[in-house]
Amino acid sequence: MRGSLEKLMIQSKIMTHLIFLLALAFSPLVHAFQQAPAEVGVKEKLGSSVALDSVLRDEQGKPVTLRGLIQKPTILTLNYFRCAGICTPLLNSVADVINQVGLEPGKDFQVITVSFDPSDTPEIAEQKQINYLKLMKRPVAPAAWRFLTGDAVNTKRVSDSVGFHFRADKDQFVHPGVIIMLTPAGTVSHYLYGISFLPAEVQMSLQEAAAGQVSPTISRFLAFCYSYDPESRRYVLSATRLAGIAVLVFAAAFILFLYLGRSRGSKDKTGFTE
Amino acid sequence: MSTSVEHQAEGAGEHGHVVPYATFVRVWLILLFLTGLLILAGTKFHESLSVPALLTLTPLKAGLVFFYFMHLKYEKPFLKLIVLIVLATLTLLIGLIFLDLSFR
Amino acid sequence: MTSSAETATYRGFLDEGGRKGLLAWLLSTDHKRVGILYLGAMVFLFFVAVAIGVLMRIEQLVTTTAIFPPAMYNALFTVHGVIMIFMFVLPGLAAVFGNFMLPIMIGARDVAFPRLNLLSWYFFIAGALLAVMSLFLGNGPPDTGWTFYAPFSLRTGTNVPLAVFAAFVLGFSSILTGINFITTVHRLRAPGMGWHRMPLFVWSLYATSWVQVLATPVIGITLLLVIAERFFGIGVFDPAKGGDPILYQHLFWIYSHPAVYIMILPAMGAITEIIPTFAHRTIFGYKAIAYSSLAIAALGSLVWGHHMFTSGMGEAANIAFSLITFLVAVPSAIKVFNWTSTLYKGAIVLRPPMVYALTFIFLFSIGGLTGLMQGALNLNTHLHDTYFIVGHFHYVMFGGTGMGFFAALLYWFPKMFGKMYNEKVAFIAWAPIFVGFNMLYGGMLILGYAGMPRRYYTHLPQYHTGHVIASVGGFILAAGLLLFFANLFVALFKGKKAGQNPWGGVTLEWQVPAPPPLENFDVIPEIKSRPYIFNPEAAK
Amino acid sequence: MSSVHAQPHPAHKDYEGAKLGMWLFLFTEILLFGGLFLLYSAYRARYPLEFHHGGQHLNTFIGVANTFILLTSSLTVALAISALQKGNRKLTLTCLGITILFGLMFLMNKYIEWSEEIAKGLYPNGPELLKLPNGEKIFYGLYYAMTGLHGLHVVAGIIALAIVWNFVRRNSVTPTDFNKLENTGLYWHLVDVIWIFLLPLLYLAA
Repeated sequence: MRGSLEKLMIQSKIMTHLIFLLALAFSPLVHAFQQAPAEVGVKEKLGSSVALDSVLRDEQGKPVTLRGLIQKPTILTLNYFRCAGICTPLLNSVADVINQVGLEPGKDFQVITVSFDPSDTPEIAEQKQINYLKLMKRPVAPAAWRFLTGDAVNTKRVSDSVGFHFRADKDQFVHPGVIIMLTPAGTVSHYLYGISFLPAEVQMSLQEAAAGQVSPTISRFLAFCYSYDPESRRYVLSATRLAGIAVLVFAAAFILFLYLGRSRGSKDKTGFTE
Repeated sequence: MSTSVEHQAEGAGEHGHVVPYATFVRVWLILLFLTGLLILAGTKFHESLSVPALLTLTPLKAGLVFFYFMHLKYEKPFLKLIVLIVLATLTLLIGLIFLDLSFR
Repeated sequence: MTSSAETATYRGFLDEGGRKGLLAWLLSTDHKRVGILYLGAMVFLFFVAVAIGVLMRIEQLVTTTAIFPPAMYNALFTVHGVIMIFMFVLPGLAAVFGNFMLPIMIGARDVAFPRLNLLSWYFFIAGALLAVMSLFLGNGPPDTGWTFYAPFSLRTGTNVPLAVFAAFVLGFSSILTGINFITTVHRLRAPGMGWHRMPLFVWSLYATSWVQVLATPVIGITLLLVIAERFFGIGVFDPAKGGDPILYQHLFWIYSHPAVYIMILPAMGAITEIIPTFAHRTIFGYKAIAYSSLAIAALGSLVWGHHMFTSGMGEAANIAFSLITFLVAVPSAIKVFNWTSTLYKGAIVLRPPMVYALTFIFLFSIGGLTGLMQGALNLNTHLHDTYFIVGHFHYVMFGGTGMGFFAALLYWFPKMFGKMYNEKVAFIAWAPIFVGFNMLYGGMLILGYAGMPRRYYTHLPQYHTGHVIASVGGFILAAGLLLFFANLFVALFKGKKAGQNPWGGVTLEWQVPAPPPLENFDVIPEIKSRPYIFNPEAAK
Repeated sequence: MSSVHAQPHPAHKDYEGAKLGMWLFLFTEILLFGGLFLLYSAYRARYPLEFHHGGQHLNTFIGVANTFILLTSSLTVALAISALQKGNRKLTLTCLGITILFGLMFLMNKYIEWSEEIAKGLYPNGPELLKLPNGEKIFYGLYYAMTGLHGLHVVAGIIALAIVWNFVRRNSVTPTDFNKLENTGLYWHLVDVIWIFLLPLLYLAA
């Protein structure tokens, strides 16, 4: 106690000097802390043009540019084909939308999926295209949904041009879940976030894109490519359904109890006192 | 009116409990000892001891502060109960989150 | 006491106190004045949000052209939601009627910490101002939605820090009120007012206060971390630095799910006061209702995970959370059954508060059912992010908490101001409110089921009929609300004297003059029996 | 806490109520830090090695020294209350003074410690920290968040203690009416308890 008291006397002198030093120190501290963090996500580029001249490969390995492909309103999705996370539910939802939307795919609009993984090949892309066209409930020409690949530089140019930022994480990628509407001139018109989309919403934004309008984002809840397991959702729902039945049974029993209890006589005024 | 008089009397009565200096000093010494033990457990003895030591000694120290320094020992059972409920709530929250994290 | 109440000039607490004019209100620590300060602020904010709602319905009347540009429409629904949720529905009943009635109902002169009580009103106003500022200053309103989900909230260029700070300040206000109520209930009950003799509204406030005290700090630290993240980049929710956004969601819903119970419990409590009064019958299952409030608060605090089923939670957690979720339904069901049992064989008198209370039960049940439907239908139909959700939560929030607020206002208005409103007009206002409500939100349910996405400034032609019906309903509803509040406003100045006990209520607040005197009681009463005992004389 | 001016009924002091209110406030503090502890445990479970390495860069000596400082300051606050109850105002003032000085010492150590880390480039978005693996970034993020928030509480506690010290000196906190001192003491002890947890979680994590 005494020792620390002596120390205290000395330190308290230093203290007075240091208190205002502390205050001074905070300004550079704040400054030092303010640096841009590394980005994964979307930095919206509404109104600017997609990289029209990047050279990509189509499903047969032939070089194509987006300028050559985009003449109508276009849904652009950025994925990679080995994706174990949100890409599959996202593309499935796009397929659902194509099936339900009140516009004709290939005529009123088209879908272009670009892989940002340079190790994806046109062969895998072609397989993907065949698989997804099988999901279509009406005849859809292959040109209505393109699956493009490309080298790291060119695909990066495309993803950067729409503000889509991803990062390699071990052998997978961390990336946002989003679809991007492009006008017939290749301008970014609208972003729709998430991994599932409403046909009506997609239709409205395609119509805006067709008119060349740029419309601001509505709800920006970013889904990231993490462990998403559609299977487990099904388990949950069956569990909730079971529990729901249990609650209904309980409720029915309670009502029954009320009515039975009541028919025993009208002494209810004292029946439930403290 | 009657209640205010009542409260005043009550209040004065409860404030009557004086904890002797020696009790506090003793608790303080135990706290210092436990801190030493905690540091040694991780370094001097064996590394595998550090986590069990953390999980036992730290709550023990916190408990001593609550019970003696914060007078919880001399409070009504109700206050002890709600302190317990709050800590249980926090534990439960952590537990439920781990239910998610450990079965991802 | 009674003699002063019968003099023509008696105005109770509205007259007394040292200061005069506006300062008499802004500096008053009287719980009744603080309650009325809340009421004034909230009614104002409510009508701002209603007006914005009407603007949105006008926009949806047309398909071809947009009256408001899309960005404007985004701002409209954000402001509407923020005001309604954070400044009306969430604090509403507890702040207004809790402040005014809780001390009187337990026989106290004031809350335990009167100055803290006034302070929390100022925090409320400051939070409200900050929130509104965040919508108009800087880089525009936060485009994160009200969840501020990480990591997006960490990145967006909009005014997130200010909005988050506003939420923090409002949360602090709510914590202070919670601490105040718990201490008041524990320390200031009148002699003889045992726990099982407290009115059930007090029980519901007590349960709510615990949720406020225990859950609000969790959102507090979460919001502080979002601010720290944005200014310093500490990385705890940032996937780029190894942080986990799902942990953000956990922390967010640990508060925000119980917040739903903070919204609904006091409304249920108010309904529990109204029903026995107008059924002239003791409440059925007093203890069941009292403890179900606690049970809802406790279980409701543990079910946050069901908001996260789609965000990649583990399976064990999913199942655990679903099971607890359904456990919450049990105490909620107990309340509804007890209300019906009280009404059953009661001598029901349909006066305005009762009509609105029954409307609460009806609309809230629809809200609950559509919630269940959502869970069941989501397997095959895509309801997420459609108008179905919008309709559902308006049935719960507006049909539930909002209607509970109106019922409570009609019930306690004569006590608070000593004036009686025109009961006939209150009945007449009910018709457009009820019809408009169901046209508007029922229409939304159908639109959503048909796939109409929410938040969109325009719609496809196939939804036009539905939107027109909803919009017309919205205008009818707004007109009904105007009539409702105009009636009360007129009554403030021209209303007849209400008398001490216009409804024949038996809880303690009906035994003080209307409006109550400054410190409520000349002599603190001694409670000798349980509440809600009606005898023929009292029920005339 | 008392009621307002000019009321017909004399304001009474409800010690039990004030204390209950203080405890309720402490509960909100516990859950405020609880959120951080929750994050800490979640991330430690995910990055056990990184947290182990992260702890190695911290100045354990200062961490331990600060523990002794806070424990002792907790003792002096507790002694101050007993002293006041026994009517020993002088000892109360001395004990409170020591507590305040210990609090300031704690802050000074914190300042030295933080400047050391920052000089090493170990701060959020700092050059050295960005080179470290993700788990260590999280560790340092939590380290700054936890010690920073705790530091703010120490500052608040010191201010409260100084105010109470003045109350005791002016005789408005007395041997029969010392609720303000007691509640400030409770707050200070809680600040101490939180530090008791921070020591092993951060400094002894290595």
